[in-house]
Amino acid sequence: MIDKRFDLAAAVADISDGATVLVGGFGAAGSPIELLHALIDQGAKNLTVVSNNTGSGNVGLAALIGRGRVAKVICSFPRTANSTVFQDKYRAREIELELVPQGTLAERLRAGGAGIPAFYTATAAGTRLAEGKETRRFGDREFVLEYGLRADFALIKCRQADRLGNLVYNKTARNFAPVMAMAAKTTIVQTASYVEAGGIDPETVITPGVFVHRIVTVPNPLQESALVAAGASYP
Amino acid sequence: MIDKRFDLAAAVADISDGATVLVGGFGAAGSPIELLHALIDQGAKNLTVVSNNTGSGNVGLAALIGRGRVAKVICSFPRTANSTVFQDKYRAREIELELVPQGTLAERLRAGGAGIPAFYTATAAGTRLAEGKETRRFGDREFVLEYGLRADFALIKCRQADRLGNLVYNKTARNFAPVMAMAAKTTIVQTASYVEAGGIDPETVITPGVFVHRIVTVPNPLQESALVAAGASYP
Amino acid sequence: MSETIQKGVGWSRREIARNIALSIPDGSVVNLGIGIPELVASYIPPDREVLFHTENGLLGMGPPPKPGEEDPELVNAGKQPVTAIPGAAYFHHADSFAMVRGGHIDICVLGAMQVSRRGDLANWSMGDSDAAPAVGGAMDLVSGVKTIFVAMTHCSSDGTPKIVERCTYPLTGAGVVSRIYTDLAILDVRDGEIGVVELAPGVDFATLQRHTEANLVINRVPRTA
Amino acid sequence: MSETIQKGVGWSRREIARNIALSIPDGSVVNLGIGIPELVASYIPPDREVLFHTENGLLGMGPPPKPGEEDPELVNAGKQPVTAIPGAAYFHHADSFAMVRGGHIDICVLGAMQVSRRGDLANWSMGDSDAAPAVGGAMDLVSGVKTIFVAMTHCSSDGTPKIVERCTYPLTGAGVVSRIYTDLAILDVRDGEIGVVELAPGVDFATLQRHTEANLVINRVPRTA
Repeated sequence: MIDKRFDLAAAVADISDGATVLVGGFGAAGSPIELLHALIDQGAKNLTVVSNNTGSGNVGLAALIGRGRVAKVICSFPRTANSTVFQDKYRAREIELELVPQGTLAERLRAGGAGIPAFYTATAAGTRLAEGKETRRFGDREFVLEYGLRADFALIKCRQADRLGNLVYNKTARNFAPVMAMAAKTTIVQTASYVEAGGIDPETVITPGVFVHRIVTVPNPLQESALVAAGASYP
Repeated sequence: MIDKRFDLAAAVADISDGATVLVGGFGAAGSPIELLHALIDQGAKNLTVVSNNTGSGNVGLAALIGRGRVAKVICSFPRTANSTVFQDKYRAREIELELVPQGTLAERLRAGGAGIPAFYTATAAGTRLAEGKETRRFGDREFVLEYGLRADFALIKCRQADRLGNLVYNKTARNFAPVMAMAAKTTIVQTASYVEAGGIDPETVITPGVFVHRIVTVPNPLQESALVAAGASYP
Repeated sequence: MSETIQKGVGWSRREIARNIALSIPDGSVVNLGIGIPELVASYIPPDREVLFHTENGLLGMGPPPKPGEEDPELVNAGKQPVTAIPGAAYFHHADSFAMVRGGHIDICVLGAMQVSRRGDLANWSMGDSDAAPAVGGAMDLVSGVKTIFVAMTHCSSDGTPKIVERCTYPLTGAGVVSRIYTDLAILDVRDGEIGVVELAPGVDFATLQRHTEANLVINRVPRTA
Repeated sequence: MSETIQKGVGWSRREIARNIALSIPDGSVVNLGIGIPELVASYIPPDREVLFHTENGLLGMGPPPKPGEEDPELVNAGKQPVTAIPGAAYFHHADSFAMVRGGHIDICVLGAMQVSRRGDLANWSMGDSDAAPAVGGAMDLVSGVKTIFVAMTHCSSDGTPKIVERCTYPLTGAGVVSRIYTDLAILDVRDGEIGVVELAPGVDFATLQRHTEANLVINRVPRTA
C-alpha cells in the first residue's frame, strides 16, 4: 500500500551536504516555511538552492541563507523587501549567484522534469545574461541555448494532497511548485490538508502523484509575510 | 466586451487552402467531429493536418482525408481500426506523411506554443526516425534536435467553456487539445456547455482563455465511435 | 541636456497611465509592470474589457483587495495583494511564461531606465557589480510579448535624458520597444527612428528634442497597437 | 533454428503476464503496451499497489468497465475503454509524455518483434515501405521509462528466433531492454549479454539456446527491477 506520509524531521533527514534543493514559492506566496525550518534544524550545509527569490525577513529561506547553509543560489530576483540577508552574503562573497530570467528558470525546471536536456529561447538574447552562452539563429531571430535543470530534492507547499501524492494548490501560491515537483529526484511536499485516494477530483489534479515522494501534513502553515511583519526570526 | 462565440460555419469560414490545421483527439476520444464536418462543408483543400491519428470510418478526420482535402499529415499513428482511408491515399501516393513519435509530437506543439523554436530529446535517437536529423550528445547520451510546431488553426473539443475562453475537458478526451490550443494562431473549440465568466472554478481551468479564439457550442456532440459503429459517412 | 523640465509642464504619472490605457484595444490581454504601469488598470474605459495577466500565475487579475481582505497567497508580480475577477484562471509558472514567451500576451507596459533609438530597453540593472543583480521576468516579457509599451518620466530626476542614441545600462532586450509614454510626449519606435505621436500640453517639438538624446522625427502617424 | 517448440511446453500467455506481474515491486508506476502486457494488471498480487499509466493522459487506470458502462472518452493507449481508480489523475499529452520522457515511470512492458543481445528493441515496423508506418508512443516509452520489460513469444509462429544478435527490423530504441519474458524463459539483458534468470518447466538451457539466435549466459543472478 502506497503511503507517502512522513513527519517533518524524517521528510528532510537525508538531504545531504552539497545537495541541490528546489524551493517553491514566489516571494512569500507558496514558500514552504515549515519544511525550510526543518531543513535548518537538520543541519545540511553547502547547499545549492534554486528558488525565484531569496526569502524575506529572517525566517524560511532567508534564515537558511543567513545561517550560512547555502553555497549557491540559482534564482531570478534575489532581492526582497525586508531582507538584506542574501545581499549581505553576496557583497561579502560568501554566496554564489546564478541569475536566470524568471521564465527561463521555470522552463529549465520543466525541461529537466520532462527529459529535455536543452532548448532554445529568445529570452536574454543580446543581453549580458547571454554572455558566454551558445546562441543560434532560427528564422530571423537569435536564440540562447538553455539547459534543463534537475535537482536532488524539491521542497514545496500545497493546499491538499491525497494518499497517492496528487496535489492541488491555492491561488498564486501554485507558481513554481508543479515544475519543481517534476524536476526533483525526491519531491517533499507540505500540505495543509491530507485526504484519501479519491478525495481529489481527477480532472482537477495539478501535480499527479508520480511526481511526489513525501507528504508532510501541516494543517495551519505559517505565512511568511505574517512572520516577517511580526519581526520573527528562526530558530 | 469579449465574446468569442461563433456558429459552426462562421468559426471555420476563413480556413484557407494550404492552411496548417491541428486536430485534437486520440482516436475517437476528443475528436472535434462537428468542427471537422463544418470544415468539410467549407471546402478548404491542400491542408496540412497535425493529429495523432488519421480518423476512423468515413466521418470526421477520415472523411476530410477521404475527400482529398488533406495534402499532408503530421501524426504518430496513421492506422485506426475501421478505416483504410489514409492507408489507401498513402499507397496511391496522394498524401504525404511526416511520422513523429507521439511524445515528440506533443512536445513540439507545446514548444511551438511556448516560444521554443527547438529542443533536444532522446526519443528516436539511433532509429530510422532520426535519420537526417541533427543529433548532439549531452553527458553520455545522444539526443535529437526537434523543432517547435505552430499552426494556423486548431480544432479542438472540450466539455465546458466560459465567455473568456477558459476550458475544461472530459477524462482522456483532453489529450492533445491543451497543447494544440497553445500552438495555433487561431484556436477554434467546440464545447458541450457554455457558461458565463465565473462559471468555472479558476483553480480547475485547464486551458486559460488566452489560448482560445472562437467558441462553438455543440450541446450533444456526435461520438465518432458511435458513428463508426453505425456505419455512418459524412456528408 | 541637463536642463530640467519646468514644474507643472507635461503629463502627471496618472495622465501617463491614462494615455496608455486609452491606447489599449478592447479585448486585449495585458501585463503591467511595477510603478506607473500599475496605474494603467484603473484608467481602462468602461466600454472596454481588458484582461490582466500577472506572470506569477494568474490571468484575470482584478483590483487590489479592500483593507483587511488581503490574501498572502493571491499576489501580483510585485508581490502585492490583488484579487481575481470572475473568469480568472490560475496556472503554474511554466504555463504562465509559455503565455509570455509564446507571444500570447498582447501588450506589456514596463518602466525603463533607458530606451534607445533602435528600441533597446534597459530596465533591470544599473550595471554596478557590487549589489546582486536581479532580473525577474523582465527579459522574458520583452522578448515574448507582442507589443512593449514603456511608461516613464522623460528624464531622470537630474534632467538626464532617458531616450538615448545607445543605452549605457545593460540591456533587458534589443529592439523590443514599440511605444514610449512619458510626461512630455507619446513616441513611436520603428525602423530605427523615434517619432512623435503626441506632445503634452505646453511642450513643443524643440523642447522635447532638447530633453531627448536620440534624434526625433516629427508628425509620425502612429501605428495601431 | 526454425524447429518449432513442442505444443504445451513452456508458459502460456497468461503465465508470461503472471511472471511479469510478480516481478513488479509494490508502489511501482507502470505503463503496459498492447497484447500480453495488457494481461499483466490482473496478476498483480493483492498485497501490492501498482499504479498504471496510460500515455493518452491518465495515471491510475483501472480495469475495463462492465459491458454497457464503456465511456468513449475514457480509453487507454490502445483506444479500448478503461476505468479510473480512486486517486486517478487526468492530464494532457505533453504532461503525460513528460512523465514518460522525464524518467518518472518505473516500468514499461511492451511486446516485441525482435530484441538484440545488446538490448536493442524492434517493435514498430516490419520495414516494408508500402504501408504507412506508425510509431505511436513506443519510441518515447523505451527512451524514457526507467526499466523496459519485453513480453513476447520466444519465436515467431514459423519458429524464427526473436532474440537475435542484431535486429533486422527497424529499431524502436537502442540498448533499452532490461528483461525479456517469453514462453520459454525469463532473460536478463545487461552489458551486452543475455542471461537466463529462469527456465520454463520442461525447457532446458540447450533447448532455449537452440531457439535463440543470440548467445545466452547461464545462471545469471537477476538484478532487481
